[in-house]
Order: sequence, then structure tokens, then C-alpha cells
Amino acid sequence: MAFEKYDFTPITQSIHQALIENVSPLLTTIIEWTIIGVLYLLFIAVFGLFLVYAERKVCAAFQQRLGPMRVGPWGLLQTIADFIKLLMKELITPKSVDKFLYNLAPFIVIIVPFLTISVIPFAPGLQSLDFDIGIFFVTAVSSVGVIGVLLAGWASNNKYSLIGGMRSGAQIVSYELSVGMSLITMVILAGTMQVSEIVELQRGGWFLFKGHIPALIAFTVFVIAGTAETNRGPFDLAEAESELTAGFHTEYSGIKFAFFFLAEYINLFIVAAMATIVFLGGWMPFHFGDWAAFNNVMDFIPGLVWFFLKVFGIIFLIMWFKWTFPRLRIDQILTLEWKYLLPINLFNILLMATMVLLGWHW
Amino acid sequence: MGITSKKEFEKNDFPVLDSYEGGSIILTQLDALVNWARSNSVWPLTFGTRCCAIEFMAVGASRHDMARFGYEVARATPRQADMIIISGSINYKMAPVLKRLYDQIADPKYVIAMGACAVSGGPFYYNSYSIVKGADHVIPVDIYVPGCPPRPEALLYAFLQLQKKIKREKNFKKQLKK
Amino acid sequence: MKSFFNYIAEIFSGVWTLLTGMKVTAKYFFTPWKNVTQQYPENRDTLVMYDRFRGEVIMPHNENNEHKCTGCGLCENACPNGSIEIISKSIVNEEGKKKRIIDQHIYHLGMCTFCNLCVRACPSDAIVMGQKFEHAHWDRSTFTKVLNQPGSKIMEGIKE
Amino acid sequence: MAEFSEKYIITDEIKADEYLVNIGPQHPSTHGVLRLLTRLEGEIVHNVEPHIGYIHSGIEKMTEALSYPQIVHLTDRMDYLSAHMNNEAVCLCVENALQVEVPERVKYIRTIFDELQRLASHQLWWCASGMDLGALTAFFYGLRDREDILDIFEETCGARLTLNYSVPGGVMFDIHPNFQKSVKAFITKFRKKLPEYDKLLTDNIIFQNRTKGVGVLSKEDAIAFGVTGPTGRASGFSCDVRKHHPYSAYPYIKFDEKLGTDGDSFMRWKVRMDEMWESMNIIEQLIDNIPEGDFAVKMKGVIKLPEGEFYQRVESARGEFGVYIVSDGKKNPYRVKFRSPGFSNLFTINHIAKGWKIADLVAIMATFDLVIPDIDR
Amino acid sequence: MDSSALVLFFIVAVVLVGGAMLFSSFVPPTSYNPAKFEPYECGIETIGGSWLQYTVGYYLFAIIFLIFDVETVFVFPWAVVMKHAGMTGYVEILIFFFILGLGLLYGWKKHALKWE
Repeated sequence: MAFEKYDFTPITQSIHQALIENVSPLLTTIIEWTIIGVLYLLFIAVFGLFLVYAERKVCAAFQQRLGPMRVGPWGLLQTIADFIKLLMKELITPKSVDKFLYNLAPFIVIIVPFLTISVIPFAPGLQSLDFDIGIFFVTAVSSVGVIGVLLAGWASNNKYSLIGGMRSGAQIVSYELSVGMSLITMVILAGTMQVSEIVELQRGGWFLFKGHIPALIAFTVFVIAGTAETNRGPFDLAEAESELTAGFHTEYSGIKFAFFFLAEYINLFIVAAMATIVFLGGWMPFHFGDWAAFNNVMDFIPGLVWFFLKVFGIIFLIMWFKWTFPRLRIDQILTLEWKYLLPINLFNILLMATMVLLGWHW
Repeated sequence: MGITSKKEFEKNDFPVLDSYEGGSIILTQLDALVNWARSNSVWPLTFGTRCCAIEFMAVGASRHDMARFGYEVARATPRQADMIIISGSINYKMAPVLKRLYDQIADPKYVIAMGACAVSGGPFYYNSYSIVKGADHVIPVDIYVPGCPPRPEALLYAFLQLQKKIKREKNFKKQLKK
Repeated sequence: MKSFFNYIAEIFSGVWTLLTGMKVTAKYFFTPWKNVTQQYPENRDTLVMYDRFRGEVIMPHNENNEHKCTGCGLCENACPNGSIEIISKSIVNEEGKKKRIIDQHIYHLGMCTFCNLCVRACPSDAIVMGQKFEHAHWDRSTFTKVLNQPGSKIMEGIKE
Repeated sequence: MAEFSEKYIITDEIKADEYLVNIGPQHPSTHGVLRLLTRLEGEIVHNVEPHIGYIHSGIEKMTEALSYPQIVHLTDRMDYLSAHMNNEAVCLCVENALQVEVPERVKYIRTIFDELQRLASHQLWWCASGMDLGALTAFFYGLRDREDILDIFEETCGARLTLNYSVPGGVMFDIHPNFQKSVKAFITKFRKKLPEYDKLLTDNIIFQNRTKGVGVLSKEDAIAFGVTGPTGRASGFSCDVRKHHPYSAYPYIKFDEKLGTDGDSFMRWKVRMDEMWESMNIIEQLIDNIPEGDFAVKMKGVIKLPEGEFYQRVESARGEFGVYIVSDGKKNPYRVKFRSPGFSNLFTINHIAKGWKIADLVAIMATFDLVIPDIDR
Repeated sequence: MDSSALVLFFIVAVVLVGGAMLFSSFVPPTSYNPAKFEPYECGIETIGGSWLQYTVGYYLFAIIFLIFDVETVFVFPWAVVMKHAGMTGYVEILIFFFILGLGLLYGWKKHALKWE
């Protein structure tokens, strides 16, 4: 197919070959690691800053205003200014905090999305780690993130923080289940947990269309639960500003607070990317039946562009939730999970299994 | 058109701070960068006392849109805020609270006294027994905005003044001395 | 069984209300040309205040540097918060009579609440409400203003 | 600092599993500098103690040194969201005391301004409580529409918030030539916008779950606590001053008093939303019929009230606002007491927020529509 | 690349956070006053400590969560081989889910799914 020419595998392979022929294997690994590390660091920094900017512009558009305008053209440099300012802001460590845990929390919330992002395939051949249990790895690692929030809430020795942390604990622990189960639904359809293979399986059509009804239900559940997992939108109880001032990060200032902020946006990206990979065919172009001309045109758009288009679509959806709905109460959040999403999910898994068994999917 | 002339609008009459000894170019450039960042991302504390708080909300709202300056990220906790806008009167019971809030803001911090009450006590200057006669008796104030309440454009003008004030700061004096 | 159907119906009606809410915000998102934002520092050239807007108290002077204030002190009395102070001096005019005229009409902009009571009280329309609002300053002492310009005189024909 | 905190040591013991949290003075959802000393058990609110005084400015004492027009100007600063109602209350009180009959035109203008002010206040309440419940976009929509009313105010009175438009004997200026046109344009526009408010929040299932059945104030309690305004009417307590003690142009017009039944947060919300429709109806009845005539009667330079006690109540956006003037015949009053609706409304909070969660406390506060300088003066 | 590269991502994250925090703790301006290092509580001094016994309303949720989380671990392998396991696997998981569902229903009816 046409879009195969955008495959990154030859490039990475040739770099690897060139290195391994000229230098020792150990040095090769070190050089490759350095390149990948720097690339990912740059990607996350730039993408995180861009997402913050995008969020501010999107919410401004929802609210009939303009958003950042005066820093750079159309305010493009706004988040860079914010970042430099936060870097140049005093770090306050209150006397009463548990110093070790207080400083550990930002590390945990950043490490977790960094580990998760490693398995995401951006384009053909552009994936650093390809486990055969990729999906399982994502669910497992991302559940560690809550520990960072809990630690931040507890170590701050502040009442608002503690309440925020505890809320976040209950919430993320619950929604972890829904995320996992909606992924299970799709794993049944795919028959594998390897991320690259899942994308490859969607060459003939995205899983959202292949699995029709149960896939659609799973997608809805995944988006809702993913929003809750990132502590965003109507589920931002952990930092509910009108109740707990700033929730679990009340006592964090300057760059430490920025890391919580950044982690939220990387998590948002990861949720959107997972939805893209599992439901929307990753970097696969959109094909419609046997419209050959249309499909050929679609093929000319590189996989990287497709991937980010879909990711931004989902991110926009999640932002749309945030800027429309009022916040839920803690017991309602748990009710939504345990009385609605979980039974629906259990039922949905069986439905999907039945469909796969009877071959009713496309 | 009842507003100030362009010349007067652009006038910057802030007292100039001394330059570095030896006139270090690198530090001057770094200062310019840091001041650019700081002046363009001043996050206010959500703090409102009287009528001016409503005008402060109006500044944040769609019509005037404080977000254009990058100032819309109102933080509820002083640890993450950069600026207090004292929007209204401060009385003797509130003064320690205001002082404490100001103390808890991480450096650098800026204060805008908005409205007659915060500038001088305003309508409560002569006859009231409980109002502090100007918020600068409690915490140092950077910019004063008269008006009761000042219209949103007046507060936006104060933001511009604050930007001018931030842009002449020298940030690396302390490091130089060491 | 009935409760089960209620459960399903509840989900659908709930989702429907959420979607109507999302429709409202989407309507504004996709019509960005309807934005209501006025860009203040950029739109200064076209910015027009309402003619009754109360921005500050000013004392208009004509081209001969003459004003209408007689220094009667009614505005000082009318002011609820003491923003106006009148300092008058006595001079001897050409006819040899002693006469009290205004020396300084001091106006504390930082204390003024723009209630318009002084303008209403003024019998000779010497002070009016000006429209300047860009007063923000780092030094609050600049808010104390002397309204009558230096060397100004009272206009001919203003009754005492 | 230490001395400061010692004043607030709580006399009864803190139980082992009880959490003593200060909500306020600086808190986004207290709408000012109110301090709620809250005892929590986990998320559950055990007890709420409202502490006021953080914005106390002694207005009642100040009035004893001021003349009556100056008092009018000062009342702007109390309940700044219903500034015109406060102005009008003092003016009516002075006019009644002097037995001055104001022209019909003044009555009409004042009533229209009352209702515009009520609309502006309710819009601000809508957006602020939307923000408290976490719907941030609501905040912007409410303020966006409020700006249109503020434009009308500014065109006629020259101020956006602290109008000081009513003066004893009439109004300060005649209405602007554009006034009727712009008010009508606003009403047409807002009639289209208001259903959007419902779509965005009132019908929303999350919002309904957050507010329905939360913080129920029974009718008996409402009467016992002296709760007035939309908050009282939501409990079924018919307390509309416009209906029971009509003033200005209210006797000439037809309008419904919106009564609720449940007294929960949702009903308080609903009553205010209905009142916005009703306010627009009232304005539409009046706007075309403003009679010609003077906009003020000539008053003496120095207004002196006869000896005696005078009381006047008006319906402000928050409830019954009363002005009680004791005069000893001088140009300054002997004593002035303001009956502010927020004060009585606020102190029901412990009664109805007990046993609810901290998020519900915020929702209850939001639907009470508190303005702290109105409570504290 | 093999899974040892996870160490790389770990290191990158630690370097990012640690580097920025080190930079930020030395370069920016600082000032000292006693109130700055006390807990923030809306501008009032905190009454009582925060590390009290906190009543969590959800310990039952936590227990049910444990059950379901373990169950997820069991279901993942089944989901992968579902296509090959065929009818036998399907019936088995049906029984498994039935028992789980009963458990959830029991908890529901016993009001365990309620924030106390």
C-alpha cells in the first residue's frame, strides 16, 4: 500500500546497522539510548507545552473569547513563558511536610507516563518498545500513577491535600477497572496484547467498525474512564478548585507543581493514544469500503499525521467534556463506576466474546 | 475619546534599577528572558473582597478576557500564584489573613491594589472604625488602580503597568554576590 | 424487571442531557467569529466611552486658562469621603475690595468613589466628570491632584 | 500571629476522627471573605460555623456622620450586586419620611432599573454557582450576557456596578435617549440566551444529581430563620416584598411570585431561573409606558428628616432589604440599621448542610447566592 | 530494543524532574518569613494536625476492587486465547462471570456500593 513508504523501520534499521558495524555493541546501545532518550524528552516537553496551549485556546473558543494572544503570534509562546516563569519560581517546602515523600511524589507522577509512553507506536517503525503484553503493561504501569497523587496528598500535611489525595485514590482505583475491562473487550477481538500487532490487525478496518456494537460501548466506556483516570473534566475531584482550593497539590509551588500539571497532560495524551491504537487503528489511514480513489488519497497522508489527527480528536473530545459539564460528587463518581460502567463492561465482554465466537464481527 | 494620549500611554516612568557591575551582557540577556517570561505569565490568586472582585471577574470573562495576557490561570492556593489583586477593602480582622496569604506566595510576587478601598480606604477613609486605610499598610503594593470600582480596561491598563515594572528587574544580583 | 428497564432508560436520558449540553458549547466553539472579546490595548484608538461615564473629576479650563470655580466649597461638603479639599486665599481686586478666590482645588483620585455628588452640588458647573480611566500607577501620591491649573483665573461673569 | 489564632480556639473538643477545616476567608467558593469553620468526618460535614467580620466596615456607624444623599452612595458598597435596590430603599425611606411624592416617571425608571439589576445579579449568581459546581464555561456565559446589562447601566448612569442612580426625590439623570431601545434589544437577545442556560446546566443530569434533594430547608425553618428572597420562596414561603408591600411601579403591573415546594438546592436554582423570566416580563410591561415628566423633584439643598423612626423595605436580588432610620431632626440620621437578606440566609447553613458532603456544602452555598459585604456591612 | 530499555525511560524521567528541581531550588529568588513554611489553609492558621485518622468512606469499594482487579488478571490471558479456546473457554468464562456478577449484585443489594 502507498502509505508503506512512510515506514520508519528502514531508517532506524540503517542507523542501527551503521552503528553496530562501526562501534562496539555496548557503545551502540548507549548511543541509541541517548538518541531515544533525548528524542522522547524533547517530544514530551514540546508536546506537553503545546497541549497546555491548546487547552487554553480550546477552552477560550468554547467560552467565546480569544485565549492567549499577546505572547508571540496568537500567543504561541505563552506556555514557554509559563514554563520559564515556573522554573524561576521559588520552591517552598513547608516545615510540617514529610520531606522525602513530598519530594518523591513529582518523580512518581512523571516516571509513570514516561514508562507508559514507551510502548506507543507513533507511526510504522516508530515505536521504541514492543512487548507482547503491551496492553497489559500500560494498564499495570498507569495504575502506579495514583501512588504519586496519594503521596502528594498525604505528605503535604495539609487538610485539603489529604482530602484530595484520598478522593483521587478512590477514584483512580475504581476507574482502573473500567479502563482495563474495556481494553480486555478489544483484546478478545484482536486476540493479542502486542500493540504493534493490534495496529497491524486493523489494516482492513478500525476495530471500532470491525467490532461494531460492543466495540462502540467499549470505546465510550474507555473515554469516560480515561477522562476519570487523568483526573480531568467532570472528574477533577482531586483538585476540585471550588472545594479544595487546589487539592492534592495545594502545597506544591513552582516547578514541582508544573510537573503535576505536565503529568496531567501527558496522561491525557496516553489515554488518547491508547484509544487511538486500540479502537481507531493507530496510524492506519481511514478507508471506506471499496472506494479505491478515496482510499488511495487517504493512503498518501503519512501514518504519523493520521496518528496525531486521531489523538487530537480524542483529546478535543475530553477537553469538550471538561469545559461543558459540572463536577461530579465523590459518591456519584463511584456510583457511576460500580453501578453503571462495571456491569455494562462485564456484559460487554460477554457480548464481545459471543460475537467473536460466532464470527459476527467484520 | 476620553482616554490618555498615546504618548502618555506608552510612557514608562518607573524608577530604573542599577545595572550589574561590569555590565555583564549575558546576565542582561538572561534577565530579559526571565523578565519576559515573568511579565507574561502572572497568575493571580483567587482573592476578592468587595465590589472590585466582580470587576475582576469581568476582566476574566469573555468581553475583556484577561487570558490574552496569559493571566487567566487563577490559582486558589498562594503557593502557585504570582500576584494578589486586592479587590476591595481590608479591615483589621482581615489584615493578618492578607499578610499571611501574601507571605505564603512563592517569590517573586506582585500586588495590585484595585479600587479606592485598597488604594486608600476610599469611602471608608474618614468615618469607618474598622478599615485599614490603604492595603499598603499591610503588604507592599506594586500598582495602584484608582476607581470605585475601576472599569475592566483600567485593570488591564494596570496589568500593562505591572509588565513594565517587571521588565526592569535584575534577577541575578544575589548569585553575583556569591 | 421494571427496575432494569428504568436503569437502561436512565442511562439513555442521562446521556441525552449531556449531549444537549455539549451541543451548546460546541455551537460557540464552531462559530469563533461571534467572539465578544474586545482587545483593550490594541483597540485603544477606537475605544469610546459612554458620554456619562465617570472616570475622574476634572475642572475644564478655557483657552485663556480660566475656570469657573468660585471656591464656594459646596463640592467639598457634598463629597461623602473627603476626596475634595478646597484651599482658598484672599486677594484684593482692582476695586480695592477683599475677595476670596480659590487657591488650590485638591482632588484625591485614590479616594474618590465617582458618585457624582460633587458635580451635582456645584452651582457654577466648574467641575465635571472626565472620561480618563488609565490611572494605574506605582506611586499613589500621584493620585492627589490639583484641579485648577497654575496661574488660572476665574472666568468673567461667574456669580459668587 | 499566635495571639490572632488564640482568639479562635474552639471551646469544645475536637474529636479524634474529626477534621477541622477552614473554608475561607480566601476561598474560591465563599464568594468573598467569609470563613466557614467546618468540622468534617472524612467527606461528611458535621458542623459548619460561619465566622463573619472579615469585611466588616461599619457602614451603619458611618452613616451617622453623613447626610442622606451620601448614605445612598454608601449603600452601593453593601450589596453591590443589587446596588440600585439598596439606593432605592434609602431614597424611598427618605421620601416617605418627608412625604414627598415622586413623579410617575421616576417610579417607572426605578422599577425598570430594579429588574435590570435583579437580572444582572441573577446572571452573576448563575455563573458563579456554575463555577462552584465545576462547570467553568457557565461562568463565562453568564458574565458575557451580564455585560449587556452593564452597558445599559453605564449608558444611563455612567457606572457599571456602583450606580448611585437613585437620589432622594428622583433619579440622578434622566434616562439616556437610547435607553428604551437598548433595553428592548437586550430582552430580545436574552430571551434567546436563557434557554441555553437550562440546556447547559439545569437539565444536565450531573447537575441535577448534584443539587436535587441536597440541603433541604423546610418552610417552617425558612420562616423561623427569617429567610427571604428566592431562597425563602424556594421553600414555599411567600415573602416577595414586591407583592406584599408594593413600592414604586410594582402596584401597576402584573407578575407572578415564583414559589417552590421542595426547598432543596435545585428548587432554589429553579426559582431564580424563573425569576429571570419574570423580570423580563416586568420590564417589558413597563418599558414602553414610561410617562413623560420630570426625573426628579426639587429637594432642599440639605435634607433634614423629621424626628421619628422610618422603615422601608424593598425586594433586593437576595431577599428583603430593609432600611430603618431613626432621625432626631438633624441633617444626619441618629441611627441607621440595614436589614440585609444575606445575614439571615447565611445562618441557616449549619442547619441544612449538616450530614452532607463537602461538595454539597459548596453547592448549598452557591444556591444561597451570598454577597459577603451584604452580610457583614 | 528489549525491555531493559525501560531503565532508559526511568532515567530520563528522573533526570528531567531531578534536574529541574535542582535548578529551581538554587537559582530563583528566595525570601524567608515564618508564615511561608506553615500549611496553607485559606489564610488562617491550621487548627489541629492533618495526619489524623481519616474516615475513608470507601473501604468496601477497596475490597470489591481487589476482587475485580484479580479477576482482570485472570481474564487478560483468557482474552488473548479466546479465539483458540472456543466454546469451552467461553462457557467457563460465562460461569466465572456469573459468579462475579452475583457477588457484585450481592454487594449492591447489601448497600456496599454506597459512600458511607
